[in-house]
Amino acid sequence: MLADLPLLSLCVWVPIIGGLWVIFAGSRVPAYAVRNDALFISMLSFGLTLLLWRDFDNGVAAMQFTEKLNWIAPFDIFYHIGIDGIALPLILLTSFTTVLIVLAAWEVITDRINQYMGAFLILEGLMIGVFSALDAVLFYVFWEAMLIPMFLIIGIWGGPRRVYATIKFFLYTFLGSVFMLVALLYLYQQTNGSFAISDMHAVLLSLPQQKWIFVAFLLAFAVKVPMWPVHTWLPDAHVEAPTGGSVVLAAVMLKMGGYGFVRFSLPIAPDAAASLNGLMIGLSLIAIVYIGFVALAQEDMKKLIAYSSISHMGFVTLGFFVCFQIFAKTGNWTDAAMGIEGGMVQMISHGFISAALFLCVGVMYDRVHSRQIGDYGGVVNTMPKFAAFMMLFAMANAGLPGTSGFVGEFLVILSAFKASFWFAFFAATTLILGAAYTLWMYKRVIFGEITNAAVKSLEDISTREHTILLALAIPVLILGVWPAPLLDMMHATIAQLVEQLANSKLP
Amino acid sequence: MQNLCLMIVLAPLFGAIVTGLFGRTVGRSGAHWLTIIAVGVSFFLSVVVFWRIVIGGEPSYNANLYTWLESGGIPFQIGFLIDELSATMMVVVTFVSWMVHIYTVGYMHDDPGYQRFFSYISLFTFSMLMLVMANNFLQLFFGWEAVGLVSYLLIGFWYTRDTAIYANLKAFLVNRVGDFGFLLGIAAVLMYFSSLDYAEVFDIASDMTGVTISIWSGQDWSLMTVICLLLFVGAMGKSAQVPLHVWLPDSMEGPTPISALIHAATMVTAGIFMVARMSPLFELSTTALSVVLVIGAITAFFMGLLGLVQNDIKRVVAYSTLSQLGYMTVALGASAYSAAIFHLMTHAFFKALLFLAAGSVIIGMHHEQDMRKMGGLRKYMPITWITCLIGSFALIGFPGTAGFFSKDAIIEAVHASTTPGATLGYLACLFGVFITALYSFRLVFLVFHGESRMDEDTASHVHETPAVVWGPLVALAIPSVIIGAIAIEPMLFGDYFGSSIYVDPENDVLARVGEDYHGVLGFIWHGIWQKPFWFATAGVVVAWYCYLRRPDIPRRIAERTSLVHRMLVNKYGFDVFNDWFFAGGARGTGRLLWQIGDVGLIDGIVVNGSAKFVGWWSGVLRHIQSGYLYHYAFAMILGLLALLAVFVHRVAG
Amino acid sequence: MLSLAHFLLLGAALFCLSVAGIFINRKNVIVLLMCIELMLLAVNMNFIAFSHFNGDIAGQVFVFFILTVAAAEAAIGLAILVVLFRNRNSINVEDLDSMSG
Amino acid sequence: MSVEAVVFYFFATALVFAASMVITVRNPVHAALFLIMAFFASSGLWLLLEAEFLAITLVLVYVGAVMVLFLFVVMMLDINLTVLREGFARYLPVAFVVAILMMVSLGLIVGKENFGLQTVGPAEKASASYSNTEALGQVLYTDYVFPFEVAAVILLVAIVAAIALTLRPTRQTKAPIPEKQVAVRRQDRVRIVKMDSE
Amino acid sequence: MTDLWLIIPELSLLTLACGVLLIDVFRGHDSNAVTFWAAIFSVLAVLALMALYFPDGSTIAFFGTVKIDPMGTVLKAFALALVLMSFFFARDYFGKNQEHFSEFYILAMFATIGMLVLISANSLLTVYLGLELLSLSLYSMVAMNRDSAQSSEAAMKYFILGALASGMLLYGISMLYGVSGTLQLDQLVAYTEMADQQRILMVFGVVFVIVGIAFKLGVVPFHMWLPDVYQGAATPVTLFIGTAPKLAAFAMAVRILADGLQGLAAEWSSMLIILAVLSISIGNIVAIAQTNIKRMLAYSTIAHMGFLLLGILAASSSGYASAMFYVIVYALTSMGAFGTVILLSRSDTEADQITDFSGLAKRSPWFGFIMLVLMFSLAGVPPFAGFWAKWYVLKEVVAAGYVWLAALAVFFSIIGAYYYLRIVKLMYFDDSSDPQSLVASQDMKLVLSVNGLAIFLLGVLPGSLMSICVIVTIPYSG
Repeated sequence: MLADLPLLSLCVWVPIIGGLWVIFAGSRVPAYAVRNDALFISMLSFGLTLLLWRDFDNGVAAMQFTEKLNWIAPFDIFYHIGIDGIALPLILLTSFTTVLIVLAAWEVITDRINQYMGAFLILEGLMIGVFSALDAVLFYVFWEAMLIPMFLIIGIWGGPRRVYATIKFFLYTFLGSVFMLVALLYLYQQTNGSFAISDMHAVLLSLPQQKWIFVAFLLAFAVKVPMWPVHTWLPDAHVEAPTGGSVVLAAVMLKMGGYGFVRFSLPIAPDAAASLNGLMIGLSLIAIVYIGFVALAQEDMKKLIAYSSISHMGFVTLGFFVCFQIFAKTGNWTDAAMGIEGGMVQMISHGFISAALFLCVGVMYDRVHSRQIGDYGGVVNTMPKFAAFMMLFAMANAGLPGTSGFVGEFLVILSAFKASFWFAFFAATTLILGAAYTLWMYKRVIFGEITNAAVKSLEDISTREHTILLALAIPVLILGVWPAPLLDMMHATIAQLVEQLANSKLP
Repeated sequence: MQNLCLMIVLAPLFGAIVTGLFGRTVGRSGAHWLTIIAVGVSFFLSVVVFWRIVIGGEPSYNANLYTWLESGGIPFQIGFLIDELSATMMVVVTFVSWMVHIYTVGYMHDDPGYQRFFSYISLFTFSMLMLVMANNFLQLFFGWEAVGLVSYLLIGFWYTRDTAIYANLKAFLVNRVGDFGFLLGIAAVLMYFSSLDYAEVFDIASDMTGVTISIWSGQDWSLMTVICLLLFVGAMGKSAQVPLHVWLPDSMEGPTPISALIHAATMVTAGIFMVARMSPLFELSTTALSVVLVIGAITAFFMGLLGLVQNDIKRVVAYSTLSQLGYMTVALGASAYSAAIFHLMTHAFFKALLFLAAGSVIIGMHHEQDMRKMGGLRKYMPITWITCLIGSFALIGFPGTAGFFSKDAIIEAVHASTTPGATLGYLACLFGVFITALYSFRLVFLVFHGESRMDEDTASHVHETPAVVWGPLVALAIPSVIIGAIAIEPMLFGDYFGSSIYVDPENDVLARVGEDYHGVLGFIWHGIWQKPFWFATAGVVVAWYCYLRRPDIPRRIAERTSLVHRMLVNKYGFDVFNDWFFAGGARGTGRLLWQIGDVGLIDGIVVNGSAKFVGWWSGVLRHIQSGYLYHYAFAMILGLLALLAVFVHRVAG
Repeated sequence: MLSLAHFLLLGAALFCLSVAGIFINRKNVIVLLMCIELMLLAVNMNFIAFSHFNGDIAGQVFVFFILTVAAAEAAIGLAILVVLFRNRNSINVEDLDSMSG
Repeated sequence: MSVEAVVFYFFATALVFAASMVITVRNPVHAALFLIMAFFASSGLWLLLEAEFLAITLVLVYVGAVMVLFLFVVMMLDINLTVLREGFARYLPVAFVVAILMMVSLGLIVGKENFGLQTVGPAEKASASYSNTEALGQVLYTDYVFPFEVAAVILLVAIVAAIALTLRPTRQTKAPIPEKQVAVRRQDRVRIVKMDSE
Repeated sequence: MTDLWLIIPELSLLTLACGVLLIDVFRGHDSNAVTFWAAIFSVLAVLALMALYFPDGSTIAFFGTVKIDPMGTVLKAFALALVLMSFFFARDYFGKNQEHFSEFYILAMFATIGMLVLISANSLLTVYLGLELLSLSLYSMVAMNRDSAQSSEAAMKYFILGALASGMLLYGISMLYGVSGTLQLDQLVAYTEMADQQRILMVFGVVFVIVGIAFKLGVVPFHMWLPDVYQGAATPVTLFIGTAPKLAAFAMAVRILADGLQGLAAEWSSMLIILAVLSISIGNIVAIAQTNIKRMLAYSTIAHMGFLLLGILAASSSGYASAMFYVIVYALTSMGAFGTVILLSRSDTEADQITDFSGLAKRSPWFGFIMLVLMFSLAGVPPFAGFWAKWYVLKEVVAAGYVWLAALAVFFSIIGAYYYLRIVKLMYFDDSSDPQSLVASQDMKLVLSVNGLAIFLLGVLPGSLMSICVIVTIPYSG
């Protein structure tokens, strides 16, 4: 009975329809009902994704839970969805984060709460859609549609410079993705009229063709990741966004870029990726080092975490593109898988950690209404439990072994070393820089004597906040101590991906 | 064996978790009882393990617990390797830790963070055990970073003190610099050995001697040298070798039990342990050994010197620790790994003792740490005095004490070594002995002897500390005296370590030293006639003269040699330089990159610039729409003409 | 002999004159309307010439319709002109600038 | 030079002259009169092209109706003639250049090369019994009946539009309109503005 | 007689329009409501007749002057539907202003007849007459706001430039006629496909014809009338001009270029490239600087028409299908956008400043949302219909081999996105300066809501409309 349900479709559409329902039905009911409804829907969709996990077969590289319906008949566009080992963890991350966001907004958001909750639920559905779409057009529709709720979330519930930030966010990402659209349309011609992503993987392309396609995809994904130098939207967006917005941006939306690389850029244009990997590695390393330094100079907590996100996402792209160098050196593609897996793990773990850190900042912001580091100091005196949680997340952000933050960085550095000593060298500077900016902020905010009345009157975290932070702490620790299940989920898929990379697509 | 090992590591972890998360529920006494029992269990089980492996001669135990993850065809495991080396370390760690737990009951009696403290030190015990019991590089790194974390937490235990939270950040970051190298070393190991398991790596290490690695284009370096140096960078961080030593003195901001446990006895020796563990690798690179030796020598001598000018009682001990760590490193460089571990063990006891004694003094003085405000405490705190004296004798290597055996062995070994730089190492060690004696007894004389310089208020309260404090002192004083005599023979000259330490026969200095070894008494007798003893004696005498007889001399010397003195007081300028160059430089770079790169170039010129550019164009282009009919018509005509020109006349032409 | 080119060139000349007229005339909207009549005349000239030289009546039919439409156009144009004059008291082309940019 | 050529050049010259005057004279009345001249000249040319019906229609409809309408409007609107031609010379060069450019572009195509006698050839003379009017009439109500109807609608629109635009209730008087006063609603007159107390 | 059945929509609409005219004349000044319902009824009746007499194939009627085919009929149906909707908006607007406005419906109906004629033209003569019928009605509609100086100024500009453009169009037609000897498009196409030495003369004519088409569409540099007319005309008139006539203009372009000049596709599509690039770039850039919403939408129209040309210049049946889809979606979207402007207007003031949209989402969440949908649709963001329009057109441009053109077009659409976002920003992020609630009739609110939801639904399920466009343009694939 349960097996007959289109489970994946439910994962996509339950939050979207639920979100619309919350928006429209929510305008006439009291706020608590809206909150309960939103929580119920988000839990329901989280539960549905857990069912996906339960029934997921780790050993299979092919797409699972596929559904295929005619959508736009004249052009063979299908409502075709399915997931593999790359998509599943990201979907789980998405639905998990949404529950937290709903909880985090509980008492904090008072203005137009139904729209707020609805926007996030719709956003969740769209994001799951992105991760499960197997048709390029469907993918693009979900991909772009995401921008709308995010645009509104930042713009309506954001900080003082929200308008600048949100328009910048929108245009930046829009800029990237429209060129991807052109590339997809071009690929449609090359595949003789198919928008199926698998057909795009299969089609043979000459090197110049691949390079153009690669660059077009790069614009889209690099902005989302974000890679240096197209990262500047992120600090602004993060700073101005409400807590939930920052969380979803950091936890899920940035992963879209990484996901795009493994789903599109690498398999569709492997030869271009191979010939441009120097550029990609260079940009990744710049992101790690340069942004690490920039993060050090921040006075705004959210900005600091935003920059730290960029730096950490540098590991993702480094992991993805270092494999070509490894292959060039060792001639062995199985070695290359480690970098890609490292990048994937880094994405998941960063999803938890950055979400947690933004929530931590949110907890303080809700009380003091400032994000400036200078306005805090000695928070531990009044909020010891909170300080403990934040310590865990700060350490995870600094890549401490035993937390999830370590796993991805570790794997990526190991594989970067195989490519070149210097790649690993620069990548490993994050050990120092990451610790420096995170802990220095922690020191200034949490430690020390109580510096002002605002901090003095702080109350420690409520049960609700406690639950949220605990819910994040658990995966951070589990993934740190025992990441094997996560990797097992991905092995088969990544092995297949590596195989695709190994075979030239030149005609 | 597996269950035994699991019990050993999990007992303190359990204690840590319970006291940490449910501190309020278990209460203060619950916290200390729980953790003390847990660590006690751990200690006794360690002894059992030690017994079975070392005494009982069971083969070493090496097994994987679970697969952490598998990637790129390589399984990363979590597992235990219990051999003579790790068994020794386990006993040392758990014993010292246990003592510290007990001592803490007294020391932290009034602290509001009581449960938290127990949680931390139990957590530390767990981490340190994971480190020493690891059977692979990954787990080693786990433990390595975990002890760093706990050290960070404990140095900053009194989080409202600015100096404490400065010190803990500094400690963590400097350690991170070491870890940076360590991680790269691990990456190199993985790349060339395709495994992180000790056994597998060591098995094929000797095949790798000829392998080179190109770091700068065109220059090929020996792989083993690169790996060993990278790993040693890690050791330098954790074991506070110059120039990564700067965090250790500052770490004295933490509560004293921590200084004893972490920053003297256990954690800081992790580097020494690691190099000893990696002996099969280090033995393959003379260059690396030479670097190790020189770094160790520099640390041993110059850090000892700094101990002379410190007035904070704990800092003196801290510099002494640095110096002793230098000795151990020198031993490592001279391939005398067993000597290093031997000294590590003896040092763990007597340095823990010294710290706890210092802590006892501090408790007695109501948290006054400045030696200039002490003096004559002998009368008030006799037990502390005695134990401290024992510790100091052990430290300076007074014949018969534990320190004597281990330190003499190191000096002899270096003397015998042919590793490049050994002579320098020997000299540094030798003069180091004098310095050690000088600052140690400077401490003893200033604190316990001579006139009392306390203010009256303090003087009226000074008393001997409670049993829970002096108990551990006594418990530690005993091994500080006897452990050397007991352990020297098996550890240095017997087959104590079995296969856990590998020494290339060509480098085996201890074997050469061992040729002259004729029993413990012979060793003592021999020692009395050797230079180190005389250097030590000279040190004690000078200390007596300068600090008891003529207390004005030191000041005059300081005035005469103001340059040197200032250099010493400024700790050779490391802190100033680091603050200015690394901390300030990094922040400056960050601000520069941010303001110029992000805000100026990318956002300012490219992003907002293009937005402005479009806006400007928009303003310009809208003027074409002038509102005048004839302009509109003109535009149409021009459009027509242009189309004609392009399409008709081009085609025609 | 007169060729088709003669009439076409004449038509072209008229066309250019009317275009120039629209451009140079900046004071009086009525003259613009006249220029448009001129332009239609030029086009008619073309049609009739083609019709004549190709021996096809369709061109003349087209001219017939153009004349019809032009009459209607003139009527509406002048009506708009009257409305304009009532509103602004001017038929100066340069005054028609209340909207720009 | 044949008679036809003489006639052609005569009318052509007149036509171009009249057209030039239309766009350059100061007085719109004069312009209208020159336009009439232009119509006459082209009417002559059309006769030369054997389009008798249209030639007559041009004179009748245009000169008789349209241009009268023009003149009527010119007279009706009380236009200040003196300001009408100020600064006229300034734009002349530009206009001249544009016109020449355009003439060259057009002339290159419609000139002798493409439409000379060699390529097109002279038209066949119509027979004496040929009636242009009849020929037009025959096709107009058969082949072109649909356009013819559409043209009729266009004329209807012109009537409707011209009336709708120009016929309007004169609102010069200040007299009140009772029905409007009665129909007035509150929100048309009163607006409640919320202001913060200072 | 059979031919008459083919043009039943035109005939019936003409008859009914005359009937409405008579009713209006004889009912005197109170005729607003009656005229309105009569007009509504007329359009509905014509729609019903069209459904009854839907052609199953292409027929050339009236001696080659008229072509009745499915594409034309579909376009007519959409045009009529748009006209119908615009009547509701107009009634609301004029109702607020207490004006006598029944001529609006009558002229609009005549304009609609012009559109229908234009859509089913098969002869250059029919094209011209249809165009003039449409244009003359529009000129007078613009001028109809008799007391507004801006309206009459706009009408005058529109009129002069329109006449200039039709003069150029006529000149081009005369050249095509002169060279090919025919006015009938189906004969002309046969001629263009074989003529070689005459090609240059044809191209010469084509240039002038293109100018005429470009003017009607409002494409740079023949767009100059558009902003002034959009701004100057009363909002319902702007709404009318901005919607249904675009379909007619598209039909005109396809009729002339595809039906008549397919053989010269290489030439005219290069011309359209230039015009399209100019339109997309200048339209989007200048729109940024606008503060008047109608004017901003005018520049947005210019940019959108550039996109429309992209579909046409692909010169393939699927290209025409994409352009058809584009124009229908565009017309529907801008209908809603202007409708919202009317919604905001009040009896004393036009709400034509962009800032009038401030805080709309708070004043009326529902219509704020509708406008949001419309704006994102215009910006081409999925899942709204405007995205599919852009997607489809770009797909065809890429298929035609102009990848660079597609890239350029999307680049400028980013700039375009900015000013649509600005409206959303005002509606959602800013507070309203005008606390009064919206005044609008229920039926207009309903129409506007349906309009917005249609854009949304077409965004989620664009397939059926796309299929229609594909099917009706199949004749062009040969």
